[in-house]
Amino acid sequence: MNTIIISAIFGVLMMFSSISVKRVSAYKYIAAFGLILLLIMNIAETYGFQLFHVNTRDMLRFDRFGLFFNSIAIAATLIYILLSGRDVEAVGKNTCDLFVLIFFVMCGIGIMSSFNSLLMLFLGIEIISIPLYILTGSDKKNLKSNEAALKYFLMGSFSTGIMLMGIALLFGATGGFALDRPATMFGPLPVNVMEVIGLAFILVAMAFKVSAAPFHFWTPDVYDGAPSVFTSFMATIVKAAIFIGFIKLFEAKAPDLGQGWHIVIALMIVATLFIGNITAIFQQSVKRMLAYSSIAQAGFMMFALFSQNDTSKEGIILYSLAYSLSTIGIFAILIKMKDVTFEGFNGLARTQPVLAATNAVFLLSLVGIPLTAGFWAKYYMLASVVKMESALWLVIVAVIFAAVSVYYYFRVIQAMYFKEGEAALATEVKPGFRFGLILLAAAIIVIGVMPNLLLNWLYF
Amino acid sequence: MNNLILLVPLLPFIGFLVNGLFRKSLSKTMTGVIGSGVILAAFAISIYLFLQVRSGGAIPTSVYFDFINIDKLNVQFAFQVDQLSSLFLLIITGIGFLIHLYSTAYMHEEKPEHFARYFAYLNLFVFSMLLLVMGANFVIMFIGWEGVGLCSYLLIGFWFKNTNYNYAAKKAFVMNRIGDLGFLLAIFWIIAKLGTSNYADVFASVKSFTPAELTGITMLLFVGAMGKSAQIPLYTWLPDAMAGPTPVSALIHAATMVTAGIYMIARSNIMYTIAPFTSHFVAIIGLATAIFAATIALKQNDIKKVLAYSTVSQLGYMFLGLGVGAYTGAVFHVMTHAFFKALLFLGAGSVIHAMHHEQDIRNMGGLKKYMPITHITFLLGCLAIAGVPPFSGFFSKDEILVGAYNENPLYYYIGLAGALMTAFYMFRLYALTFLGKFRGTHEQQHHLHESPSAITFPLIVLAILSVFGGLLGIPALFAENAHSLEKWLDPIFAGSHEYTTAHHLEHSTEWMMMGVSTLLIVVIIVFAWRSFSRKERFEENKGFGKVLENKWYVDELYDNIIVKPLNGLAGFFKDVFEKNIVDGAVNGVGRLVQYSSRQVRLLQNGQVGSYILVMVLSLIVIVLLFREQTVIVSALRKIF
Amino acid sequence: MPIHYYIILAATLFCIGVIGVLTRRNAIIVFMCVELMLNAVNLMLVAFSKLHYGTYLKNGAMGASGIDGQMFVFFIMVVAAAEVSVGLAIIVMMYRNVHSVDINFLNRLKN
Amino acid sequence: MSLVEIIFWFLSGLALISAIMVLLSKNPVHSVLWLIAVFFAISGHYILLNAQFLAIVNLIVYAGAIMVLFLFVIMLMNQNAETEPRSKSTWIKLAGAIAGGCLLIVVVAAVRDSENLIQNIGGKAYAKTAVTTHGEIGLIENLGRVLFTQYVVPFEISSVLFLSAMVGAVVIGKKD
Amino acid sequence: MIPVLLILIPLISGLISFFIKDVKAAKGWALLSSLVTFAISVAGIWIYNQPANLHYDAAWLPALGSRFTIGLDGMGQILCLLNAVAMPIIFVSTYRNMYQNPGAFYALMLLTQAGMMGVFLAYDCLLFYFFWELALIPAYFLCSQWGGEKRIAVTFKFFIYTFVGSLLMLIGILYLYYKTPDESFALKAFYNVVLTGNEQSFMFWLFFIAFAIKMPIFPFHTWQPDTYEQAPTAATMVLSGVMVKMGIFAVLRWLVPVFPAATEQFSQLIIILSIIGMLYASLIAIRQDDIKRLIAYSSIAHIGLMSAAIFAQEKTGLQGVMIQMFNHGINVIGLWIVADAIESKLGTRKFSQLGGLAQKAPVLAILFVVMALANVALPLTNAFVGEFLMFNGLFRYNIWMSAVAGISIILAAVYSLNMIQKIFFGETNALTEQATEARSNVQWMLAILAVVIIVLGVYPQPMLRLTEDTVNTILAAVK
Repeated sequence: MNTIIISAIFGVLMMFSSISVKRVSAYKYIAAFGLILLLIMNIAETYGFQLFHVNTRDMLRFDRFGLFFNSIAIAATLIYILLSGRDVEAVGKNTCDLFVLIFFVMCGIGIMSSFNSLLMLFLGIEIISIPLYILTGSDKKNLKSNEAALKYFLMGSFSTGIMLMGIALLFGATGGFALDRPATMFGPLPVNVMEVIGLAFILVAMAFKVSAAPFHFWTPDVYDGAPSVFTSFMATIVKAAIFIGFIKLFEAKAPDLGQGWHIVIALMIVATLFIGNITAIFQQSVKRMLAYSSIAQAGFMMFALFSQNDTSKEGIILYSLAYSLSTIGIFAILIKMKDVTFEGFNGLARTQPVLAATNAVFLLSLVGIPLTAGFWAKYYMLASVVKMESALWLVIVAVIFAAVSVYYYFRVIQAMYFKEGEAALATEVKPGFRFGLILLAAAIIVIGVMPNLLLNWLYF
Repeated sequence: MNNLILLVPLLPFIGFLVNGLFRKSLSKTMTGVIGSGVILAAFAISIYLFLQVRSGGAIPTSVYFDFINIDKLNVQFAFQVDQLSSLFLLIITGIGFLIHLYSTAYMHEEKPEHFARYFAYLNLFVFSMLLLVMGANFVIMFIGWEGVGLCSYLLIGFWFKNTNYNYAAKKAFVMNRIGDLGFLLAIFWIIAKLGTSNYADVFASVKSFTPAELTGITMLLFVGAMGKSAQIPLYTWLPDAMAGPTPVSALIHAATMVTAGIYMIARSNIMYTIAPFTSHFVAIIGLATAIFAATIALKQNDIKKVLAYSTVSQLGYMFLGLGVGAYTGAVFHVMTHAFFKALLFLGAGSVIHAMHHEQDIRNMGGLKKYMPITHITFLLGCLAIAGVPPFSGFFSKDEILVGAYNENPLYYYIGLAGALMTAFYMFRLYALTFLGKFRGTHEQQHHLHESPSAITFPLIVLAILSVFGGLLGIPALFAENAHSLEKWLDPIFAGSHEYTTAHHLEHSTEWMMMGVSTLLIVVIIVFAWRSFSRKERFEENKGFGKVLENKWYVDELYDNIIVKPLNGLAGFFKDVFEKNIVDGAVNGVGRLVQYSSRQVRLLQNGQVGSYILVMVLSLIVIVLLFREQTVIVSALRKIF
Repeated sequence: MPIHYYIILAATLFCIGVIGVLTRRNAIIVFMCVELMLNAVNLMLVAFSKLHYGTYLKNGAMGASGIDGQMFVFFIMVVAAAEVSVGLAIIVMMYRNVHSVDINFLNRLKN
Repeated sequence: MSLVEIIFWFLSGLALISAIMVLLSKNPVHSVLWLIAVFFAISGHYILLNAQFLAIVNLIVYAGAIMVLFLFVIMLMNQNAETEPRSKSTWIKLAGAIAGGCLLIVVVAAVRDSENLIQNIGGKAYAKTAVTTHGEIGLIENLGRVLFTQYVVPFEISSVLFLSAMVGAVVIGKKD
Repeated sequence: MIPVLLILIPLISGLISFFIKDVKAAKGWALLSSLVTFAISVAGIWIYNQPANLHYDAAWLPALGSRFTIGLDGMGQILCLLNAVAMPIIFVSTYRNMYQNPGAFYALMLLTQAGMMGVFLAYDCLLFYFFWELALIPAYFLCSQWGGEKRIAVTFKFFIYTFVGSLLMLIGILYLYYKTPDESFALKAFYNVVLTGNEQSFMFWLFFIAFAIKMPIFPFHTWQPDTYEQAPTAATMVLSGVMVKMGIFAVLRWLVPVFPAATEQFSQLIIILSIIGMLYASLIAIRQDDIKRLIAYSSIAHIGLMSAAIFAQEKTGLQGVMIQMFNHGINVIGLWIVADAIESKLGTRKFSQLGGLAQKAPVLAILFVVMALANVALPLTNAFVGEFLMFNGLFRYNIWMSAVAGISIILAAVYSLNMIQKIFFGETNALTEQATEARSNVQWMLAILAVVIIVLGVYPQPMLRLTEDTVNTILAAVK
């Protein structure tokens, strides 16, 4: 609850701070301060400290898993703000408002990790989506940004419609919005077809939000068109948050779907991995490649939906963290590049060794090479399915696509290290930025080597 | 005693190391002294060992260390000096020393470092050969076996600038390796059966082999012998090996290395004796080789080639002897052959040396007056090899032929034909080289001279041995119990005697055979002498002669049925299979991915309408999936 | 009224909305069709709420009294209003830049 | 056929026809007007279902505020039948229509199966009709009480949603 | 403590080396580090060889049931020794080679060494997997950055190939992990895991493909010649000298004892595959025109024999494999050193452009002949012992298979002698006319290798003793 309330309040406060604070570069520090506050409060809540005592009437339910995820998301956002905050300023004149929108999204993330009612899920998703439409279109003069915003908005609201239809059908079948299965006076309510259809609709809408194939079409276009800073945010923290919601929802509801659930999810995983990885290969722009890669990574994250056991819950947190940190790092570098095609990276290792080295670490982490956090992420995802012992074929398919992913991630490494060229930066890079990147890379490696620093906390 | 025995192979090895490592700093004289000296020393020790054996029987096996010892397989580094190996020791070190001595003069034109390299190789060869004969088990024998192959390779390709020589060297090595594989498999078989390859253990437990196993093992061993001792079908390397320096040909390709196969079979005679199939096979191969090589030798014009084919032919005789159970005869022939063939080769070397590396006998002639010592010794050698009594070759060959007659008279007749051919081509060679008029250039004539004493001394020694060597094995026909070699080797072949019933020929038959063969040989010699001593012109060979001159086209045959197809297959693998199929599959996957990438991205056409259309269609599918899940689950179960 | 009448009616309206989204190219109309879909959902929710209310009436003690459905409709309207404000702002922004509301007019982003 | 049924069929027909006309109208303004008609019909249904508060809100918020907003935007952009973009091929239209139709068939078919299920769950306890005679829960009084007790958290949170929409609209709409 | 040092020293010195800018300092540092590692590994075999010194165990990932367990057994000792001895030799023999950014080059070399050490030492499967990958990454960078013209594509193929394999292995590891009674990655737990027949066969292949790619076994070998050809020779030496042994090692440690039934079931198939690979690679080697490619194919042939001998599951064969892993490493490094010396001197590796070098560089020629003869497995060279034992094992398994495999002995002679002949013999040409004797560092390293080759060829028994326990353990697990 702390997160939801403080992020909303701080958002409002920050909105008004733009009246008194005129210096554009100060906003990111304010935002960072807010996030630190948020982080502290959230951690405090993990240990039982409630700032506000709100009776949520069981609409929200705070558990370790959600709170832990909040901490991760907030920390990642903090890193994101510290690394890319300067680039937010470059997007438009309403810098402060953009930060405010990020805070509102944080509020939505808080809801996604704790909802216990379909209504809260719906509100949470909308509270995340609406600021994102804006952020996508925030580069107003840029036609790509416009196009992305329009596509995102139209498809997003369409998927909202689908989701609401599902919720309505579900309501019709069960008579309530709570995640817990309602008990009737005649014993537990049996599953009926209407409920299953409703869940199918919700599944589709959620799959759309996490860009699982074949509902992924918006992702490349939107991520490509949006200003890179916000792509970074959307593709990482927000997506992870929606995944958490997805998992929470279907942790409760998947049993109602029977075997069909595993079939559908497995097919979606395969399709997602296929589309994401295969299409990424063709790309010429690193940014668009990252968009497809985020689809591919979503395919891996969906393993958590497939297996739904302790390992997968721990794993999804780890995956969110590893994937978010790496992608944020890559985007932070990408934003600085003059040319975001693969050729633009040629020879970066010579002109900017620090950027190149850290970028390599991030990419290796995305590939899932041991010694990086990304390895443990993939490890957990694979382990969670292997544990089921019934779907090894799916794991093998995933592994093969993971190998395909090497192709496009390593293209960047090849360009940076092995190809001749003069990679140019669009803007000066400050020592602080370099330092931040190094810290981030170090964090990824530390988690990679000593994951127990994190694993000790992961038990739900 | 152990150390003394160890010293025999070690001395040549030290010579090899010294000559090899310090080849740049040593003078030629020093090199020669070291190279020959170590062999002489080894020879001296060999004599001592021989005497020891003579006085006290076989010296107990000297074990030095465990070469390989795991509980299923125990191979000791051990030497065994008994009657057979001590005899070979004498031949190897004795003739080896003479040839070393000879080489100091023969190779004197080489640069010091190459000179030293040459001696290093020679020493290494002697070392390997000693390992071969001294080893107390098959593995040590195999080590020496391959070692001599290596030295042969190195020495054939001694003049490494010449590509053809290199090819010859390679051919020798590879063909030897084919045989070695057989040998190796035989060793594995023995080890797999017994866990050891010590001669003593193996021969003691020979009865534990089934007949099939024994046949298999002996056949495989014989494959090894075929390679090393240049028997059909693996003989073609030996004539080509003449590319090496002539002393090398004398040492390796006449006197010692090529007899390794005979040594091996003689050593394991017990196994052959109780494997009759293999014995017959050995005899037939030996006989075929003897006659086949002899026919080729009839028409060769290169002095060394004639000798080379003669060697192949003589080796065939030895295998004939082994095959028919005349083990003593075979070993006897090894010895006498070592004497006279070394003599002939060295004589030929002397000629070549004098002729400035001219080897074509058509360009020689009349050397008698220029090189008297060479001439006399060569003539003695020819008489010995032709089997004219009482030269050494007569006795040894006769013993083999008698053995063959015992086995099957047909063998005898064919063998006799071979002997006649031997006489013919040897005296053709002799006549063309030494008799008549000189047919070479004036410059060559101008330089003709007798060779230095370092060359002639070995010739004289070997000539004496060739003449009198036969006395070691005087057949019972002439004097009872005069066959000292048979008595000497009796412990080695005692095991075999248990299985064979010695049937002696009637003395009258034997007298007649001997008389007829001697007569025929003399006739042939006279005929050859007459027809070639005044020959001035050489016509192109036609018809059958041409086939013989071209060695029955065997090289070409091998080239066409083995080398070329293999090369073609390799080329096919390299250029087609590897590139297109194995690698092609890998790259094909890559290309498939790229291709599908290009196709799949077309789905992403940028139109919201179609995106949503796909979404709706997928929604329909998912709803159907959930509704019909029972049907679909069972269908999917079947697939996965 | 039998509940499936309402279900079918709402589903039909919903699908008409979907068809509109699929066939029209004017961004505003597409958006309107989305609103139509939302309204279909609203109708269905209200109908269901009365269905569950009926169950409540019959059994007296059922957990679901049906009021949740109508509450949800209220929130849907709230969200729809918010969405409309943002959506129209985006459409207007696009119109300002390209003077068109054709959703297929902008297709720089593809492949 | 009772009065309720007559009204139901009338309203349903109106809603469907209007909805189809939304799609078919060439002129965007007409589409808006047809959509308003749909909303009115749906409001009628709400009243029929005794959801009076929602009926009113629907009229005020949807038909009144939102659709007027649409209308303003359309007029602002000077949209009419001539400027209406046309699909290049009828295939897309056909595909869209078929897809939508299939969806309808699938959903209806699925739900029709459940008709019996709803009826039979737990004996005869479940109703299978929407009650049109009693209307307590649709009253503003009841709804309000629930909204500010049970639903206070979502209510507050929807304020954040509004705020973000507002900020967003300003960010997007403001001229740089 | 010994195993920890074996990993830590190259790891830490490697990381430090990244920051060394000076060429000489980088070289010196790398050499020093590798010598220390060498000394420690020697000490681990002959001085501190009490079990207490050879094992180390620490908590690593308690949450996952994985421990940092490392230790040296006989096989580990031999391979660590190989790994430790290879590096100084490589560093010295390529001392004169100039690399762009030398600090990074040597850093990556040392990191590769650390990774391989870890593979040979790990007693915990997850740890093993970790090091398995860790060895790959620096090698990838080495080959891609300092390699030949087509290095990027070729190395990439290598990477993807091995990566696919190791990911498949990861699946297998995880599956087994969940099958162990107390969810542990420990070697012992894996040895005791109970699987049904189908599970065994399935998991067997998951593991085997990873190892087969690394070894490599026909038909998974195509990355190898290309990579060897394109990689900088120092890296090639590491790859072929040590890294391919990872595959064989892994089969011996993690495959055969873990899946005895499946090993039994598929051994014939794999042996046949290996033998086909031997002959196939040997034949291709005959037709090669490039030193590096020839050595690469020859290496495939030799590895095929090792693989066949492993699956024959005979004690003699396994003993042969153990010792041959070391011997092959030594021999092939020697061959690469010569190849590198020639290439750096003359700028070509094509036989068609070489010839007559023996006149110009007799020492190099002699040493190369020694290496080549070891490659042919001539008696009294180290390889003979290994091949003798391996063929022996294979023979005990099946006579015909060993006979067919034996053909490779003949083919090996053909291509090895071809190589000697085409490089060193014959007349010199315009290019080789300018050649000179190899530098003294190259000569010395080759001489050391030659001595090792001969010594181990004459007296292999200590090495055999060292690995006997390991072999018995493996066989005990299989039976």
